[in-house]
Order: sequence, then C-alpha cells, then structure tokens
Amino acid sequence: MKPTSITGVLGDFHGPDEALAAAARVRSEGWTHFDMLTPFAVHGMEDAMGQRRSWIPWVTGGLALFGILFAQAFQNYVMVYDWPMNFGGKPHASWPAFVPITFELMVLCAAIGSAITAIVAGKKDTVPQPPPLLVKTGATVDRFVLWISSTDPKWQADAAQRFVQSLGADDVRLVEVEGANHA
Amino acid sequence: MKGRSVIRIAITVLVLFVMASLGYALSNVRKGYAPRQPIAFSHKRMAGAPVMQVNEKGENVNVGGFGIPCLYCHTMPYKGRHSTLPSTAVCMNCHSTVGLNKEWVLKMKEYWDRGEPIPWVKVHDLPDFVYFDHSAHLNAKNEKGESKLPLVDEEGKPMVACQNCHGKVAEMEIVSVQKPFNMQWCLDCHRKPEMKASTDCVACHR
Amino acid sequence: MTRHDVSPYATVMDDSQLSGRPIVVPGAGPYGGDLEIPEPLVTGAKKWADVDRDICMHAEQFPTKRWWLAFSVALCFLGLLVFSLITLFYAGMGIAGVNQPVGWGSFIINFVFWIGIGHAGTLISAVLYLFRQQWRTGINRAAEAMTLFAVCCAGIFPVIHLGRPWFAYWLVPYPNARGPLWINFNSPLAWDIFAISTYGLVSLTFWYLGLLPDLATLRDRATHPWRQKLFNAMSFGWNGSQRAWRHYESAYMVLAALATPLVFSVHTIVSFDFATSVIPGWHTTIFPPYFVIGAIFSGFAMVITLMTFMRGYFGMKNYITLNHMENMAKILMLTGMLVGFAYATEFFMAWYSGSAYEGFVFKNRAFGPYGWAYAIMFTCNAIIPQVFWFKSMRRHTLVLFIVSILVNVGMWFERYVIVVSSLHRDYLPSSWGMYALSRWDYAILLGSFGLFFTLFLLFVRMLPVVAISEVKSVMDPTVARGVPAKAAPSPMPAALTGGIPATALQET
Amino acid sequence: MSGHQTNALPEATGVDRREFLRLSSVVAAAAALGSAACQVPPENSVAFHDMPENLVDGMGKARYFHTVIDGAPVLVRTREGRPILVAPRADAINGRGVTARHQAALMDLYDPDRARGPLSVRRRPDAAVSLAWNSVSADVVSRLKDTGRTSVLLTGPVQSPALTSAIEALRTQTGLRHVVWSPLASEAAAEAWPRAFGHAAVPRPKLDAADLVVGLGADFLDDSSTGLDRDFAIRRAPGGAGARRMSRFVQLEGRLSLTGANADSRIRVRDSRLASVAAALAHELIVVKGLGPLAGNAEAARALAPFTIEAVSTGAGVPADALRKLATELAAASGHALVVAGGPASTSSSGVALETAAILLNVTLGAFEAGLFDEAAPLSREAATHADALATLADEMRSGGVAMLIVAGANPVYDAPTGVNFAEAMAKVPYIVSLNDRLDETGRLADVLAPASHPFEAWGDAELPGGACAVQQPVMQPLFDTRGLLEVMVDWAAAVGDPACVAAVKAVTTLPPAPAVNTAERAPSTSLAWHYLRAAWASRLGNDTGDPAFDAAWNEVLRAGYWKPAASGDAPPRHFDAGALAALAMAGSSAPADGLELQLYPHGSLNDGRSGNNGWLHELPDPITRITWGGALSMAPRRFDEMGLANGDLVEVDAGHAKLVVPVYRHAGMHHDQVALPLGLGRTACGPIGADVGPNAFPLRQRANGRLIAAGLPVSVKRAQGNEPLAFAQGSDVIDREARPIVPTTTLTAFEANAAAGTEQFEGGPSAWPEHEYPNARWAMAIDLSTCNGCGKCVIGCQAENNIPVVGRRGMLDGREMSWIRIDRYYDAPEKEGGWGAEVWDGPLDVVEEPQTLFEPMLCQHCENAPCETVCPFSATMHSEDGLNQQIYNRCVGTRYCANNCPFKVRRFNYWEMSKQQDSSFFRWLVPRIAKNAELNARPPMQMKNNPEVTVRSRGVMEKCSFCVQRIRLARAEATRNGTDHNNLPDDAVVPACMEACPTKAITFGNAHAPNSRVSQLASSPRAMKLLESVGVKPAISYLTKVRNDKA
Repeated sequence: MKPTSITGVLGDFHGPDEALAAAARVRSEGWTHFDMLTPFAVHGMEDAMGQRRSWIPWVTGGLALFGILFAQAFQNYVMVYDWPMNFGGKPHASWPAFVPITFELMVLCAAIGSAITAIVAGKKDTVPQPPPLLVKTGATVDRFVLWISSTDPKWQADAAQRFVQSLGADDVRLVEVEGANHA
Repeated sequence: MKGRSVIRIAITVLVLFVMASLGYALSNVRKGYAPRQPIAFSHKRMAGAPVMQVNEKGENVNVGGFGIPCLYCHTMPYKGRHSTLPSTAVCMNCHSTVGLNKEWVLKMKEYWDRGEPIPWVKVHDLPDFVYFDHSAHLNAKNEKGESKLPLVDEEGKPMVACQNCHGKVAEMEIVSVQKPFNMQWCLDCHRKPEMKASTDCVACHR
Repeated sequence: MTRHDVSPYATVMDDSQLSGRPIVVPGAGPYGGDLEIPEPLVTGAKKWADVDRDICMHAEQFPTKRWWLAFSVALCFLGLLVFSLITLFYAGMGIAGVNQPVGWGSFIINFVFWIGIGHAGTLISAVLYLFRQQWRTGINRAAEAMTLFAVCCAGIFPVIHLGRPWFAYWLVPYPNARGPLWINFNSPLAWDIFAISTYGLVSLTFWYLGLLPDLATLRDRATHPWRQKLFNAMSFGWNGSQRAWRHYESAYMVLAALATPLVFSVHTIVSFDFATSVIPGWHTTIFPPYFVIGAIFSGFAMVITLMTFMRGYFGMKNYITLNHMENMAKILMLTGMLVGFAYATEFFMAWYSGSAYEGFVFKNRAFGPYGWAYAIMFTCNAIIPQVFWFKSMRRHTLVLFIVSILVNVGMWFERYVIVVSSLHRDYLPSSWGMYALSRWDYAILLGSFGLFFTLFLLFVRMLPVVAISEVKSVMDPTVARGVPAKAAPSPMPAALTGGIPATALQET
Repeated sequence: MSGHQTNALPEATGVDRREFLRLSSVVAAAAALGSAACQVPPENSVAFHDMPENLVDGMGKARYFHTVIDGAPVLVRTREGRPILVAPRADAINGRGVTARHQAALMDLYDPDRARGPLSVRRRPDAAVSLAWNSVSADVVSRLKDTGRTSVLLTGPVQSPALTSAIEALRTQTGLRHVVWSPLASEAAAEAWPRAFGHAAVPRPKLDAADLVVGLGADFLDDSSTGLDRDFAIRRAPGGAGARRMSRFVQLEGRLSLTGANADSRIRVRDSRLASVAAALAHELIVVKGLGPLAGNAEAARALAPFTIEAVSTGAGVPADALRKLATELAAASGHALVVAGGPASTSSSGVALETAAILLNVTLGAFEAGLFDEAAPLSREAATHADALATLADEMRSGGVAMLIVAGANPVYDAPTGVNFAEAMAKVPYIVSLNDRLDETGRLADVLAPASHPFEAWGDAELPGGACAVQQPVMQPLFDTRGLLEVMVDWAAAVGDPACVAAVKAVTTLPPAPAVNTAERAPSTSLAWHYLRAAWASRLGNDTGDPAFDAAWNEVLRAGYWKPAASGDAPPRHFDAGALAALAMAGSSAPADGLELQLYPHGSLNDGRSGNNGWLHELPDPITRITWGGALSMAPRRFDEMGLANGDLVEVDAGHAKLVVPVYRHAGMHHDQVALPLGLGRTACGPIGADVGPNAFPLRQRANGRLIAAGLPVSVKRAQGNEPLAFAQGSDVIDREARPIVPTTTLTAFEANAAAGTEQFEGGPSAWPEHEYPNARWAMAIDLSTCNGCGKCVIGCQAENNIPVVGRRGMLDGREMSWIRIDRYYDAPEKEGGWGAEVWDGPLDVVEEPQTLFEPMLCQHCENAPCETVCPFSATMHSEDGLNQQIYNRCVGTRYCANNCPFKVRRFNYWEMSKQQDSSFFRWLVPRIAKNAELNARPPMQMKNNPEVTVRSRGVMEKCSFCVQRIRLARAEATRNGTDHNNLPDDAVVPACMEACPTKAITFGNAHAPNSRVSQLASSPRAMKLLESVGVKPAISYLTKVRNDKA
C-alpha cells in the first residue's frame, strides 16, 4: 500500500448564507489556503473570501487589441502591400471593407482567449484542491463545502478540523490521498 | 493513462498532417521532375562543351559534348509560343551517317524508319490553364533595347536566355526541371519593377 | 420577505398554479414601497439535488423508445442529406434549381434561415444575461445548443452551394505558392467566413463554458470509471472551487459582453451579402437591423418549438414553465412587429427613393409572380404573432407551438422573397427569369433538418439540457436546500455586503 | 493540466522524441504519397516525324484558308490541322453573305452522328453493317451500266460547276436522269422577272444606294446568304450626308420578321393581301399620280384598275391614309427609292403578282435607270424548288419506273410537300443509294448509305453571282471513311467512261509511287476531285494544268479563295413588258375568305433543316421570337389573348390537307388574321441532338401552278390539350424606357435637333473613391445600334471562338444558357400619359400590336467599377491593367455571387460538366442530364472544334465575355516579337470574334486610351451611351443610339 498523506479538511454547509458567513469567519481567522466549493457561483463569496476582482477583463482587452491590430495589419498587408489588385475600381486600401473582419477577429481573439485564460486561471490561481475523482465533496449537488488545504501556513490537522466543526459545518473530514504531495 | 497519450498522439499526427499538407500546398513545385524518356537522349553529349581527351589508341577524341546550340533543334522559341521539339528528321541530319553503332541512335532510327514520331515525355509541363509564350519572353526588350531576360548567370558568365528558366540543360545527362515552375516563381520575375511585366491574370490564364 | 419566511410559492407544484404575475405586497418593500414577489422560476418544490436527478436522468438512462423513434426519423433525413450531397458533388450544381438570373437559391436561403435560427441561443445567453433576465437559465443551455447545431447546418450551405466545393478552403487566407494569392477582403463572402466561424467558435466556447460545472455534476453522478474520467477531463477537473468560479464568472460576463455585439454583427454581415450588392431590393441600408431582428425572431420561434418538445417529452415542465414560454412569446411578438415595421419601411423607402428600379422590385415582390411567397411571409411573420396580445394565447402551449412553426415557415419565406424576388427581375428585362426549387433542393432542405435534429437529439441524450448550476442559483434556497436550516448562523459582516442584506443579493 | 493535481492527472505525457520522429516519418511518407498521387500525370510531347516545311512558322499558330461552304465563300481558321472557326471573308465578295448555318458548319463537321463510312442499310437502319467504298462504287457502276436509263440521281441544289459537269458526264454516259429538289427557293421572283423583262436574272437591289427602301414582305435581313444585310447597314447610321445619308426603310408584312423589325415604319399586311396592296401603290403612283413610263399606258391602267387604294384598303384591312402617305413618299423619292419584295410572302399563291407589282413599282420609280439594281451580280437565290419534278419522280417510282435512285444532298422524305409521299414511293424502287452524310429520314429507307464528306473535307467549287467562281478547298483530311461528292461522281463517271473523269483517274493511278517515309518529298494529291477540278478550272484560268503558269494561277485562286472573270459585258437594258401585268390579276383572286392564313417561313438559323443535328443552330435564339430548340405557331397578340392562350399551349393547325399540333406563341406585330410556323424543324433522324425538336411544317406546303405555296394557306387553329414550354432565351420582351432607360434610341428628327437625343438616363451620384489609372491601354467597345440588325451572327462567332458549350432545350428552359453575348430584343413601350405601370412588362396590346423593335447586343460590359469583382472572395475576377474585367477559371470556385451582382446578367455559370463525359453509370441513371449534356457536347470528335487558345471550362466555374482576351494577348505577343509597342496596338490588331462575325460592322473594338482610335472617337460621340450610369458601374462598352428615320 502506498503511503498516504493528509491534504486538507472538508466541511459541508447547506445554504449559501451559511457558506458566506463561514468563509468570512475562516478568512478573519487568518487562514489563507482555503476555498469554498459550491454548486453555483455564490454572490458575495469573492468578498467574503477576501479575493480581489478577477483580472480576466484585462486579458480580454489585450487580446481584443491584438485582434484589431492583427486584422488591420493582415488585411492591409494582403490588399495594399503584398499584391495590390484592382477589384471593382476600389482603391487598394478601401478601409470600410476591412471593418467587419477587424471586428470579428477582435471578438474571436478576445472571447476564445478569455475563456481559455479563465479555465487555466481557475487551475493555476488557486490553492491545492481535493482531486474531484477521488474525493466526492457533493459540491456539485447541494453542498457548500469549505476546504482548508494542508499547505496553509496555519495548518494543523486537528486544529483545522476542530475549527471547521466550530463553524457549524456538517460532515467535517480530513482528506487523505495516496502518495500525493502537492506542494 | 493510455487514453491521454492516444489523444496526444492523435493530436500530434493531426498537426503534422496539417503541416505536411500545407507544406505540399505551399510548395507545389515541379522542381526535380526528371521523367524517363523513350530514348536516353543526352543533352550533355549533344549540347555540352567539348572536352578533348586522348584515348587508349592515342586518338584525340571529344569525350564532352558537341556544343550544338539550343536553337538547332528547338527552333521556334523566338518565333512562336512553343520552343518545339525537333522532328526526327532533324536527328537524321547527322545520324543518317554518324553514331550508327549506338543503341539509342538505332532506336531513334527505328522510329524514323517506321515513320512514327518519338513519344517524348514532357519535362516542363505547365497546367493546361496556363498559356505561356516563349517568343513573348525571349523577345521582350527594355527601353534600351536590351533583352529583359538576363543573359549572364549569377557568376556573371554569359549564358543563353533559355537558362533563366531551364537551367544548364547542356550539362544534364537527363533533363530535369531546375526551377519551381509554379505561379510564385513566375511572379517573382514578373513583379520585378525593371521587368515591367504584366501581372494581369489574363497574361497567363484565359 | 426575509430569509426564514416560508416562500409563498413553496407549494407551487406545477405551472398550472402560476399566473405570470408577481404577488404584490403593498408597503412591504425595503424602502416602504410595494414588494413584488416574482413567481418562482422552478416549480414542483424542487430541491437542488432533485435538479441534478431530473436533468441528468436523460443523459444517464437508456434512451426511451420515443427518443429512438425520433432519432431514427432524424437519421433518415440526415441520410437523405448525405446522399443528396454526394449526388450534388458528383453531378454539380445543375441538379439544384438555381439558374440565370437567380444564381442563389435554396442553399443561400437555407443558410440565412439557419444562421437566423442560430441567433436566439447566444442572444438568450448573452443579452438576457447582461439584462439579468433570470428566466433565461431554464432555456439557455438548450437554446445555445440549438444555436450551435443551427450554425452547423448553416455552415454546410456556403460550402455546398459552391460550384467546386472541394476548393472551398481557398477561402481561407493561408500562405500559398500562387504569388501568394490571398483572398479578396472586399467581398462580403470573405467577411461571412470570418463572421460565421467566429460566431460558431464563440458560441461553442460560451456554451462549453456554461457546461463546465454541469459536466462536473455528471462526473460526480457517474458510476462507471470511464464516464467519470471522461467527464472529469471534459470539465477540466471542475470541483466548484470559488477560486475557479471567480474567473469563470468574470469570463462568462466578458463573453456575454462580447457575444452581444457579435450576435448583431453576424447577421449584419450576412445581410451585407445582399446589402452591399447593386441589385435593387438587395441594396438597402435597412438590411442589417432588419436581418438581425428577423434572426432573433426566427430564433425565438425555434426555441419555442424545441422547448415545447422538451416540456412535453423530457418532463422539463418544472424548469421551463409557462412563465418562460410567455416571456418568449412576448419577445416573439415584439420582434414580429419590428419585422413588420421593417417590411413597411422597405416599401416606404422604395417609394421615397424615387428609383424606378427599386420601386419596381417592391411592387413585383408583393404583387409579382412571387406574391404568394410574400403573402406567406407577411402573414406568418407580421400578422400571426399578433395573437400574443392575449395572455391566454401566450400561455397556451399548442398556440405557441403552432405560431412558432408558422413563424419559422414565414421566416424561411422571408429569405426566399429576399433572395429570389430581387434576383429574378433586376435591371435588364431581357434577363428576367423564374426560379423553382428542384427535388434535390427539397431533399437538402429536409436533410438539413435531419442534421439539426440528429445533433439535437444526441445532445439531449448526452448532456444536461438545462444549465443545472445556473438553475440552482436562481432557486429559492429556503426551498431547495438539502438539509433544513439550523439555527441562524452568525450574520455576515455588513462590510462584506456593502450594507445590503445578503439575501437581497440572492433575489432579484 | 496543472501540476497541483498530479494524482488526478498522469505524469506529463508528452510524446517522446523518438515517437515524434516515427510519427513524423509516417506523416511525411503519407504526404509524399499524397503529393505523388496529386502530381500531374506525365504528358507526352509528340514531335513531328518530319515537319512539313510550310509549318515552320506555324506551330501553335492559327492558319487561315479560304474555302466555300454551300456556295458561300468563307474564311476558315485552323489549328494543327483542324478547323476551329468559320468567319466571313474580310473582303466581302459581292453577292454572297455568310449565314449562321455556315458559321456553325464546324458542328456539322465534327458531328459524331455522321456516318463513319459506307453502310449496307437494306432499309433496316437498325441492322446496318459496314461496307467498303469500292464495293459500293462497283455495285452502283454496274447498275448504272445496266439500268442507267431508268436510274435517277436526286440532288439538292447544285452550286458547283465542276459537280454539275461531272453529273452531266454521268448523264451522258449512262442516261441517268438528274432531278434537283431544293426545298427553299424564290420561285415567284424567278417567274415574275423573266415575264417582265424577258431575261431570267433577278438583279440585286443596291440597298446602299437607295434613300427609301420599301419592303413588300422583304426578307433581306432574315436571309443573309445574299449579303444584302451588309449593303443595307451602310446607309443606316445617322449623321451621314449625301450618298451616305441615312436611308429610310418601310416594310409591309404580316409576320414581324427580322427585316420588318429593322424597319423605320412598318405596316401590317397579311401575306395574301400584300400583292393587292402593292398593286394599289402602283395604281396610286401610275394611274393617280401619273408617274413613270407606264403613266397613261392603257394596258397598265386596265390591269391596275381594280386596285384603287379605297378598294384595297378595305379588303386588306390597311388604312387608306397609310397607303396614300406611303405612295406620296415613294413618289417624292422617285429615282432614289427601291421596292423589294420577296421572302415568305411571295411564296403565297399571289406571289408572282406581288413580285410583278414590285417590279412595276421599281419601273415606275425609275429605280433601274437610277442604277439601284446591280445587273452584274444577280441575287444568288435558288430559282425553283422543282417540286413538280419531285412529285413526278415519286409517281414514277410508285409505278415501278425507277430501277435505281441515288440521293445526294436531298432529303425528300423529310421536306417534301404534302401529297408527294416520297417514303411510300421509295418502297417501290429496287435499289436506293444515299450519298447523304448520315442515316437521315431518306437514308434510312435506302439500301446503301455512302456518306459524302463535309465540304471542309473535300475538293469542289462554287459559282458566285456575276460569273465569279470560288474553290472549295479541303481544310482537313476526312475524319471518317467518307468521300467528297465530286470525288464520287468523278469516280463513277470515269467508271462509265467519261473522258475527263477517266483522265483524272489516270492522273491519280499513274502518279509516281509514294515517296518513302524517310525522304522529305511530298506525295502529290491522290484526290480524283483535285485532278478533275484543276482540269475543269484550266479553261477558267487560261492555261493547261501541266503549265507552271497554271499552278501559279491556281495557287493564287486558292489563296484568294475565288476567281473573278475580267469585266463582263454590260447587262442588256431592261424593257418592261406590260404584258406581265396580267399576273396582277392573281393578286385579287388569291385572297382566302375572312379567316386565318398560315405563313411558313424558313427557320432563322436552321433554314431548311439540313443541319438539323447542329446544337449551335438550335440554341441560337430566333432573333424575333427568342425561341430556341424548337418553334411555335406565331399568333397575333390580340387573337392570342382572345383565345385565352399562354405561350407554349398546344394548338391544332388544320390546313385541310394536313394537320399539326404545335405550341403557340404570342408574336408581337403579327397580323391579326395570320399565323406563322417555322420550317426546318422536326427532324426525326438526324442524330440525338436535333431529333424531334419542334414541329415539321414542310408537309403543310402545297404545290400549285408549278410553285410551292407556303404562305397565305387557309388554316383553322383550335386549342388542343397540353402545354409544351418554349425554351425562350429572354425574360420580358418589353422595355419601358421611361422606367428603364437602357437602350438609347430616338428618331432622326430628334437626332438632328440634338445629337445626344435618346441617350438620356438616370444620373448617378459622385464616387467616393478616386479612379484607377490605366496608363498603357484600355480596351473598349462601341456598338452601333443603328447598324446592328439583331441577326445573331456574333453569338455563333463567339460560341465557336470561346468554346462555349450547348445546354440543350432543358438547359434553356432552366435558364442556364451559356452564350457570352446575346441579342436582347425589346419592344419599345410608347410614351404614355402618366407612365406605364408594372403591367407593361407583360407586353400589353398597346405595345406589342404595332411594336417598335429594338435590338441590343448584351455582353460583359467590362465595367470600370465592376460590381462582380468586388464580391468575389476568391479573387477570381478582377481588373487588368488594360481595363479588362478578367475571369480566371482555374481560380473560380463558383459562388455565383458575381453573376448575381452583375446588373447586366452577362455572367454564365457552368451548372453541369459540359466538356467531358462523367463515368459513373449510377449517377448517369440518377441524373440523366449528365448523359444528355455529354451527348450534346462531349462526344468525340466534337472536342476537335475547341479553340486551343481558350481554356475549356469545367463545371462549377463562372465564365463570361473576355473581350477575346486570347486575341489581345496574341496581338501583344506578336508586337513583342516584332519589336513594336505591345501597349499601343493599332486599331485592327485585335478583332474580337463578335466583331469579326458582324456582317454590318456594328461592333468596333479598340484601345480607348488612344485618343485617335476608332473606338474612342465613337465613345466620345454624342450618340454614345454607357448603360446604367445611376448604378455607377462605368461600362467600357458604348452603345450608339438606334435612330429611326421618321422623315417620311
């Protein structure tokens, strides 16, 4: 049998209000490597957990700008610089014709880029999580699950478990995973 | 985690295939095409520069080429669209008397005696929707009345205009395509400002 | 209403108990005004866990006979499409009905028709999201899926309408050895390619992003390890982490903000195919808004059609209530009137422009040889939706269903009228002609429905047809929670909520 | 896949390097395989075995030959030994014109349905077996020797002197009887002129010399074989002065013909009344106005007495005022006026009276004295159909009096008139040989088919009007095992001992043995016909064939194409014999009772139906009805509406002796009491292309008084069940120029007041963009609508030059015609108070009963701001540096967006694969059109007609007029070769095919950038109009106003 290690503690809540309150408590107690797993996005949770606003819109803006510049550069390169041709008597740089594609490429770059960034950021900009295939949290059903990772500087397995219980959580349990060391 | 590696391999294959197809689409070059001809005619022997050597019998013989100019056989590049292949009768100008011990000359003569044309394989073969005119290229002159086609090679040595596209055929045992012979390559020249050549589509396609 | 009050709707078991009107409690509002308690979006006293079961059930159990029946019918039509396309590719465009002067026929009509259908999904997801219309949660998943499949159907038509479809890839400006010979960025068809592919990709992204939490739900419900692994991979290991939700919500908002103008741009660009031409009847500046409105109109009609099926055959009445249907009926009527207004404006402009060619085209449209098509179009699109002035009609599913079908028919004929009646008689009377669909045109039109319904049936069989996590977020937590509330937890610091009661954030 | 969740995810599963390399090699191999598969298959380049000396400069270049087809001198362009274009001679030989049928002769030449060699038919065409020419000849010759006196040679019209003498030789040696049957002839003229003047020649009217031309059913534009269309056009452009002053043309006719459509003024008179109307004009001029030499002549007065204008106008239903006005106009133009009769109207029973009245009018107006008739060059029309001889022959055959019948160039089973019943008579003839080129209706009932070569494959000659003679020199070797008609006749005549023919045979058989293949010597011709022809021409050229001077003269004839005798003596003066006026009596008596009368007119392009399997001719729209692939009963619009008919509804035409069920057509300008049907359709055994296309109206003709009656036939028409859609090449027939000013037209009065009259159109706004510059050259075209008569020769010329396929009847019905140039025919809606409503486009009676016809050749306008170019995403169409709108087939993917966006609808899409056969038998079964299209276009040797200078388009590709860019590029290459400026080509350096084919020189092409070029001068003339200015497309084609001479 492979060695196991404790990766954190879980505790369940059953409503968004309890979860919000618990998160605020956890934060105010000075925990940092904790998370709240919820079946849907609970409004106010960001603030309750002390997170700043997501930086995704900045990425979006940057990608949109890239899309615009790329589309303009490419269309002008093709139509004006690389092989200028006379289409229907229009000038080579008939800019109104370039607007639709510029817009579309802007949206394309911004939208796809933002979505990918969000998914990647959800993985990277986080604390170690209980692996969903091994630990059934119920957070996709109706539980609002508090998770405190063992990587937290304050971590002490017993104390953490007691603290979570003190928040009024049900089913408080430590998570042990085979051979994992997720530092 | 076999499943993942299968996916990765599949993705890699896909990417490579796309790249390979793109590469092929990009190239579309005919360069290097050197079909087998019914008669192993050597341009090197016929058109190459003579090289004199003393053989074992002590005779001074030409082991190089005979230096026959291109236009002796391909008579019409300056007059018309095609440079034209020589009729067998042109071969017979000499080979009715010389070289009759060579296998390929005899094969040519068989064609001649049967009255059949020799089924040469086209080497420089453009698609049917491309209309190329040799005479319009060879006769193209700039304002000073000089040939627009360069008459010196990269090293500054004089050359015949044909070499611009066909390469040094006189040095080839088997003729092969030396240049890409695709549209990009045509345009490379046509777009040079000093060429003042047409880049109209109808210059070649109609 | 406070958090611990029992919801007045806790006992609403199905939508026969819904009226479509909120309960108004005079003087009970937070600032002394009237308090309007909107009717619930989910009926049947559902709990969050019930939602999972109700919705995932269809993706988890062996399909019903009814599904198999529908699927085999759809497959037959898909087969018809494939066979017709093989014939088309072998024999050439000659088998279609197009000719001179009507160089575009059913294929382009179908293209615009399907692209129009494809507008409702993203509109529901994006525009209604931005306007905080929570009722969208019941229908947005299916509507977005519909969008994707409609875009798939639409996407085949620009390719198959080509004379040499095997060269369709030349439309992509890739580096090549022809000079390089790029594409002509002046052409609206080139814009189209970018618009359609962008729309398809962004809609897919939007749909998939919404699907992530639900895929995680499917994963957690799955028993077979392969299913678990598959859904885990598909959901990118989603576990409901707030840290993921944070970026997720932000990206979703950004996507909604981007998709909204995208929706408008796509049909605008499709309309440019016509509007930038010189053909009277096409060359009109009203086309972009006219097309966009028409697209929303037809898209909503198709959503109503599909939702009627989903209510009826997939037991979704608790999630897609009559209130949802009524809301859509209202939108249908509004867009129908806008479309009617566009028709009227076209005629006004044709007269007001004083152009003889323009004037003739519109006379000819309404009273010429294709007047019958115009009559179908006008009746179905501008007149029939007027029944929705009556609430009883808006809440009558059969009426809704019939109207939605008629609107779809009408919108197909709108494109028929635009494409055919403008082309068949343009400048030179000598080259006037007529157009009729050939049997292959009909086969391909029917086949495209086969493709659409095949994809849709596979979707309802394999994925959650309602956005589970979003629906959960709009359910009353007092009703939906799994374990009854214990003693009131310590109140949340007011600083975190900006002085607004936490519950107020939950309810709109 | 983040590292945080390592236990959920596998270790980094990157594909390792070795695996990558393995994979990439597989992919590379696959790509290499793919590229090898995509490689163009090796192509052979077959050099000459021994290049013919005279080809030294001709490789890849066109070679031109003058030759003759059916008596018309033409210029044939060949490439690599195959004819690819038939064009009119650059110098028009007076007296002959080239018709569409001559231009389309290529399709006959390369017709895969021609017999490939002699066949033993034995009257069972489905079981025909091959024969050798020698056995056929031996058989025929032995029969000729035995039963020569009871043998008959039945030919079509013979225009070749050499052939005539060979036949004569056969006749002398064997007693063979020669019967000529020409289905179409102007018999009335041939009867009236000798009666009037005592000698047979019908002189040629000089239409370019007359100020006023009055046509009495004249058809000089419909039938261009006479070349009168050229002459007529010379005086049709406005603005000239003196001898170039615009002429005025008034036509009186029943059916709106192409000639009538070009008239300045047209009066509807039914065929049977035309003679009396003509006589009334004569009465008015001679008796009332006392004009001309016959004024006061009692005989004339007596003969004309019944024909007062009052009497005639009520009987004929023509307003007396109109006739009186016309008479006044004629009287005023006396000495400058010509009256031309003829056409189908003179095939009515009063035809001789009509022709006589016309002669009388010309005599009265002094047209002969004024030199308005060319006595040196008589009209080259067949004088007689010999219908009676054909009927007599049929009777003889029935009675068993004919032992052998040889048919050459005649097809009486198809085109004999009613009552002859030739097929039945053939059954009684023991032995029948057909020398026609295929198993046609007559050939199917023969014993042996010995197919004659196409004129392009055989030696011959032809007599031209005025004693000139042209040589028919073959332009290619026979495609099949066929022999020229002259060759066969000489062979047979030699076998029966004719000395001249024997000499020719001797010349061939005693030739030196053919030189060995490996020498450069040429074998002399082994053609009997060549030797015979040279011998026959020896008298003409004045030297013996052995004389080198003969060879020089002969070669000169071959080069020039014809030979002209030294100036002939003056024609005898004409003295009108008043006795001829007796014929006028027939004008009164011929009128059928108040009822419908039928006119049978030769089909516009198919003529007598000889080339019935020719897709080009079937697809060339009739210039007036715009019907392709068939024909219909033309009916007056009012009667048509009253009967509640729609175009294509089937009606039964009952002429008493024959009935026919045909589709009906609402024919604008048709006389109310007349209907008309085209002849030359309804072949049943010409090949799959032309079989069963349209109705065969030949059996409706009747013999009477030694002539064939084809007009004024009393008929009744009643509705039959069904509708047979007519394959129209045009949408709406009408143009309301108030709403759509797209055809510049005006009257001479208005033109003289304002030279720009008629070019008014909606103005466009300013352009948002600056213009492109065209510094080198800018190709442009000008089309003079005043000289264009709408004949459609440009259409055939273009079709041949540019490898344009034939789409067939279904293709036309589907609206998928391919022709790059079309002649739009409009009926000009007269100005109306308050303007016309949308109903005008349906052709209301006010527009179509007395139509003003406009013709407008429509082709790619090569717009400077071409809307088609903007919308093509593939860059398959764009502007060239010299202002051409280029269409690049190999880049075209076929969105058809350009065609939609073309305001002129001149772009043509290849909906089907026309250039090759598609193999799959399943799809050929599923979509039968695939096979039909290949049948129409892609059966060998049809491909040989293709012009190698023009890409043959595949399916799915857009095409359109290229301004014959291949000719532009060849001219530029030529200039480069010659060291001249290829950007500044002179005016005639480039002649597009349409311009080349145009008999009236209505089309001018050239460089608009050169200020002195003809085209830029025409484009800057006030008459020039570029269409659709309001759309802002800026066409490169200028249309010059159609001016109608209203100055009566």
